[in-house]
Amino acid sequence: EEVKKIGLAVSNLQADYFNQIKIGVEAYAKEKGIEVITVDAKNDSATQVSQVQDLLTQDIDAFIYIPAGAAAAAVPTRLAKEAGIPVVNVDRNAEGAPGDTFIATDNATSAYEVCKHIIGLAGGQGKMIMIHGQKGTTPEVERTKGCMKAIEENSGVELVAQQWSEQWSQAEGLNIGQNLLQAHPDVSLIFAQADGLALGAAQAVKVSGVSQRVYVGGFDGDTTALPILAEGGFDATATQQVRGIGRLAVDSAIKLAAGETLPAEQLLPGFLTTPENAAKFVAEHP
Amino acid sequence: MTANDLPPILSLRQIRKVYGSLEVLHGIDLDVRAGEVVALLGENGAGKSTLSKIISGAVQPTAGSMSWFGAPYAPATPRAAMDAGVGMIHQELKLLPQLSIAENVFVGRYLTRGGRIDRQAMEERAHAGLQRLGLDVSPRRLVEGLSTAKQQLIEIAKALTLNARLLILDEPTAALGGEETQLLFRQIERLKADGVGIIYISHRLEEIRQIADRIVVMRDGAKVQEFGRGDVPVRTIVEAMVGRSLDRMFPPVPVPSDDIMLEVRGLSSPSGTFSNIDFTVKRGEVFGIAGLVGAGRTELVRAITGADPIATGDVVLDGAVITPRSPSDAIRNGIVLVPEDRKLQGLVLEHSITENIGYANFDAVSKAGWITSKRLSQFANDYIKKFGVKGRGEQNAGELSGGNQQKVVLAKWLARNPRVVVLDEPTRGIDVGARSSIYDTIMELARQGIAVIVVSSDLEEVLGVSNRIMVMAQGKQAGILDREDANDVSVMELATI
Amino acid sequence: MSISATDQERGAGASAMAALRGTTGPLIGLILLCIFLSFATDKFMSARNLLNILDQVTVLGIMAVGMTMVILIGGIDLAVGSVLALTMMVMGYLANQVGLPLPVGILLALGVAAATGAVSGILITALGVPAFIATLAMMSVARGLANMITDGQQIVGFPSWFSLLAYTRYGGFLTLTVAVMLVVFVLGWLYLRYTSGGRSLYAIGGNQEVARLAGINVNLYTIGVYVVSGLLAGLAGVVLAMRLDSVQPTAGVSYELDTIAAVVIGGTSLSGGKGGILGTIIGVLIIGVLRNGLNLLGVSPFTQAVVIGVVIALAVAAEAIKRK
Amino acid sequence: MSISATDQERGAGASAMAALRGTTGPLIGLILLCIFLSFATDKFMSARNLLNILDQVTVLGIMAVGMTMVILIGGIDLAVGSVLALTMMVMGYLANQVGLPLPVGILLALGVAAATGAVSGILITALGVPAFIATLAMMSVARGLANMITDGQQIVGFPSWFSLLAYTRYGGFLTLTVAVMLVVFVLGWLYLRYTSGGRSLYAIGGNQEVARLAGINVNLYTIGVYVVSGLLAGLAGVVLAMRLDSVQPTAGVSYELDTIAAVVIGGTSLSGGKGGILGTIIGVLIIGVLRNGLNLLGVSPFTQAVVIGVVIALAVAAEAIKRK
Ligand SMILES: Nc1ncnc2c1ncn2[C@@H]1O[C@H](COP(=O)(O)OP(=O)(O)OP(=O)(O)O)[C@@H](O)[C@H]1O
Ligand SMILES: Nc1ncnc2c1ncn2[C@@H]1O[C@H](COP(=O)(O)OP(=O)(O)OP(=O)(O)O)[C@@H](O)[C@H]1O
Ligand SMILES: [Mg+2]
Ligand SMILES: [Mg+2]
Repeated sequence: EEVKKIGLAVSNLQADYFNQIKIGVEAYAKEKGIEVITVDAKNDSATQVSQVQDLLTQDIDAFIYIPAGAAAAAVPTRLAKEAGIPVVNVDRNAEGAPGDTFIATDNATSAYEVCKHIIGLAGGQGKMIMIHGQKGTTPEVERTKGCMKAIEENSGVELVAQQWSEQWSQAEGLNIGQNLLQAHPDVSLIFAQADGLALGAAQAVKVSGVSQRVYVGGFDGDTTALPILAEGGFDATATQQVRGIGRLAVDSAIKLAAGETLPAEQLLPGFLTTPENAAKFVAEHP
Repeated sequence: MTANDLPPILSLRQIRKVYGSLEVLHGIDLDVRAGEVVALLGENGAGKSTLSKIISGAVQPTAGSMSWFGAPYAPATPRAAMDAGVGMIHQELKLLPQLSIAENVFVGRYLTRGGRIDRQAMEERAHAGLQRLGLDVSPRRLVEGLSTAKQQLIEIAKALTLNARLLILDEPTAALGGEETQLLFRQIERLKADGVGIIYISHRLEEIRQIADRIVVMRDGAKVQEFGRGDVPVRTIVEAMVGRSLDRMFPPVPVPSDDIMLEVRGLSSPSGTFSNIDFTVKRGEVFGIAGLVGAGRTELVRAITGADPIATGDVVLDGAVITPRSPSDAIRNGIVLVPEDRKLQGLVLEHSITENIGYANFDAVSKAGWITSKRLSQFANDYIKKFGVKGRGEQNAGELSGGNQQKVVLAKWLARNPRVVVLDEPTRGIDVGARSSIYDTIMELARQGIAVIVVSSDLEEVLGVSNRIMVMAQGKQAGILDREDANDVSVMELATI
Repeated sequence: MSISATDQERGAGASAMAALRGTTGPLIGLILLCIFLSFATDKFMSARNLLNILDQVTVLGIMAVGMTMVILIGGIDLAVGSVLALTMMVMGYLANQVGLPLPVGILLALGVAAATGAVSGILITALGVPAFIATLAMMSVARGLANMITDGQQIVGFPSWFSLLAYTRYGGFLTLTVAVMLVVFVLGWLYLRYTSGGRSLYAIGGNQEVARLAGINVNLYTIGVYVVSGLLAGLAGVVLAMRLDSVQPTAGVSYELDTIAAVVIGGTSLSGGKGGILGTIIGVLIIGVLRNGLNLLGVSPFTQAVVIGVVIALAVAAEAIKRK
Repeated sequence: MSISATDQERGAGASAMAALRGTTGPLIGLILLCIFLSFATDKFMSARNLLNILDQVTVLGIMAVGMTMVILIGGIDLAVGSVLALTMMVMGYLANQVGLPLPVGILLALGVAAATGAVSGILITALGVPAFIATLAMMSVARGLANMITDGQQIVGFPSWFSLLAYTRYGGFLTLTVAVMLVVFVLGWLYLRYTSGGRSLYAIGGNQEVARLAGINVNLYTIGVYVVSGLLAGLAGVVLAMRLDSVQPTAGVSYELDTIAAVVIGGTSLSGGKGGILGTIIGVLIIGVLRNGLNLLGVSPFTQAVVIGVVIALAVAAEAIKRK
């Protein structure tokens, strides 16, 4: 079967990461002459179920599903499969109802690399704070796991405080950063689980007036964060292949519709990005 | 030279007002001259307030013209009228309870000095204005918690400090006692001497003879008669107002039975507004409570009916102690209160007459908790008719004239077939015709063996309807007079000790 | 009797009229919207899509009935979204982690939902906390508790009949969840229109003091109304769990605004004493149809926000202007 | 004159008292909170941390002043969070994409913010739309527009002086953003307490009809108040942009509830006519101190939500009980 119309259900367009995937999907589909109908659940699973119903009403040929909420709901996948439409899950997979294929960044590995890198910069030791994403969400859990592995490998590193943000936002990164630095003025390492949080944390370091060098690591490789990284605004991030994920999602949809079977999981590595190589990713975002 | 020879400062020609499909003013002509008091009289709903609101810019006329000092006059807002020099005290207008007295007096025309509010000047002038009316309270006190009478005096002080060329007073004395009324009249005389024209609206016809220079009588939205002087016999005015002669005001008072229905024993309020009150009311008796403004009468009857807390003492009904802790307690025992302030306590103004009557009568209207609109409106319509309310059941209570609102409140409570009825200022703002019918109602209640308590600041009224009168002074029970011994002098003596 | 036939008629329907009187604007808005959408996209007027819309508004519709009562007495309930989440999590926890039978878990969770309403109601009546603050506090507390149960994780693995209730169309038409909503609508409508309790709510909203002096137990009704609102938010949570086949502590964020909007668009006055269920149903449908239609039209999410805002303002303005 | 000394005293501060009268509960709450935190963590009572708290509440504080006026006249403004985001985006767009000088961009963006307020105000006064709905609609529209400007992307790359304004402590003490907030506080306080315009707002909130009959131009003041609220939300947006050194369309989500909460915790009554800036400042500080303190203590976000809810309810309940 040929794919003419793809339904794209996005978790939350207010997050740059998802917005980039959306842009990637839309741009690539346009090249291929495929129509994309995008809906934004604003991070609410219930809204998303309704939106998937509406997408199915419009006779889509394939469905790209970025689950909303803290965790993936199974129902959208099920609804689409009942309608005989191939499902490509992106970023999160629902327990018990996986998509026909699942595309994501390898969060744990990439977070491990970011943390290992900044710990290396600090000479393998020092006090560290972690600013988490929204508590309980898959990326938060995975990135925590990856970074903890790097911390455990370095006995000189002590995780002295951690706090969770609710919206992965820069304003939260700033406030949390300020407060944690207040409580622990002697830290030299910060891992923030998103670039927004990292930018906020870097800002907090700048204004807190601590004398020692504090190394800040982020995650995502946001288009707005990379130029700042290039100028040394913070120290490292993992650039996710957002456009690549978008392209891969569209290709997978086409293949699934044509009857091909794809691997259950297609994990794309995130590229460890530092001020040295950031320019490359600014010029062309993967 | 008499006032009548001067050119009018205000002239109305063919003023009409239509609300929805109803014309409530049918082409009114009116002239007011400098330094004269024109009394505007008429039954409830005659259109007095509507006409006044048109003059003061609060309401726009549907047709007709006005002139002010010879020039065309069509105020689009109250502000425009105020700026032209027309001031008005609205009937039962509420003050702003959260603000100080001084701010209420100067609301909308705050005195300023160098761009900032001049609190001191406002307070001094408000205080002076209040003192002229015999009210000695701090102008900085919040209005919240002041008695209705005091609030009315503040309302008047607000108008007196306006420096208006024409002042409209819409039932300014409805909430006042005799003494305050005399103080008000003294101020009116002063304004007259300054050449201020005054339109004076009241249902207390005895006042009119004392204060009015001319009398204009309205009926059903039309001007029906004009008297060129003020000292017209009350009987003549009443005939013009109601369109027939009214032979008597007070019906004969029935003889009560001997058994005691309600007994109040040593009742005191937690805040001390009244203390140690003892009295009994017999079956079929009308028990009046008199006193000066602020004597604590309202608080007392509210406590008896469960609306306010009781500190010590008992309320005994038919020999059983039932001291109510909430209005529903009292109502269950057949004690109802027709409250003093119908707008705040008696009616939901945005709801229909039918619904308002229903609110106190769900048990009568419902079957096993179920109510149908049909049954409700039938029930209400019966009472609307019985009490002669000028209005349709589905009309909002707020659209009724003040007097008709009072009739709705009465209907709401009397529909319950109570055993004890407490009426706090039952005829406030009610026209003579309606008033006499309310007196008839009271006597009818008494004849049915109901115990009736009537609180009133209108001395003539308490004297006219009561079998016995308790006089209160400063929260204490000053004495109880039998009907034979009660007259102006004996009551006032007790009230002022 | 001197009452004419028209009067009789008008009288009989006094409050029916009153209920509809405030809603003709929104009703016309809803109809215009449907006409427009059925021309703009041929998918809109299909039976399947209309049933979908009903499915999609169940959660909102159920909560809106409780909110209507709360707003009628002049209150507000900001906690509904959080209570919905808390109920889901308690249900999931009891059923899938403690191991109680699911129906028992549901009943206990609904008990918790009702209890949150009781706490808000008591804060309001006994301690004199304004409803806005009391329910805002409850919103925060309930959300926190919902998250604490599983440390922010979702719970899955309900029996398969559970989710099917939200998707099997009995008689080719009604899912159980839609049926639940319709029952709640009817009960709410009957209560408000035909019982002395319902009428008392109008009196309380119109003027608390008048209601109290008329012998209505204002405090009791107030607490009762918040309990019902909490309970219905909980029921909406159960329905949502069926729709999602999972429970998550992040569910229902900002639903309180949607719910209040539906109620107010339907003509119920935020100052209390005026409005009713019929209007609320129209309000719920306007929101549901609007969202569905914009999705069908493929309007971009950012533009959707603008359109929704404009339509809401217009629907309510039409009513307000008409009344003048 | 017969005004007694006690009266004098009471009077001199009649409205100062009135302002404080409603706020002693929250004030005590704030003090208790500070005492508790200074024992619980030695970091709390440092000058630097207290300055940090001031920094952190600037956005909330500025918006709360406008919201106080809105609530004083009996209104509500749900659009502030979205208007904040829209202002940020317009500013960023004009400065970094159109290429206007940043100060010009700021001024134009503030003009847009004021215009959103004017639209809400006109919807409310001229079309009779309830404030809740008018500003809810504006909330949706402004958010949509903010997103449409860059298709949801943030904008960075402001001149370095811009962000420094939020961090350079002039005189070792005041950042410009905190200074802006303090100026807004003082102006708001002076206006409400000492001008006839400010007093008119109290009259309008107390009773619109009384105010109108007293010659106050209720419609004009109403529109004015929403313009001020929009303008201050815009100013808060500029301040937030300084703090973040970037602008994003997602900023300010759900700030409206925070802002309203701060105002109401501070004793301003949602039914209008009662309250003031002093109370609002206390409300803002309670929220700021609470968030800061809980972070310093390392309390998990889920527990934080519960604690915040409980503290808010207690602070307001204390006041309400005291008044009884
Ligand atoms: N807003 C309104 N809408 C509809 N009808 C109204 C409105 N205001 C007044 N009316 C009607 O206009 C008529 C005149 O009312 P108005 O208040 O002027 O009477 P009034 O002479 O002042 O009576 P009262 O002595 O009882 O105060 C009444 O029939 C009343 O029901
Ligand atoms: N809600 C209240 N809060 C505080 N004080 C009150 C309140 N209501 C009345 N008072 C005060 O209690 C006293 C008694 O008032 P009350 O109204 O009972 O007197 P009254 O004899 O009925 O006079 P009136 O003719 O004014 O009704 C007055 O001084 C009044 O100011
Ligand atoms: Mg009148
Ligand atoms: Mg009294």
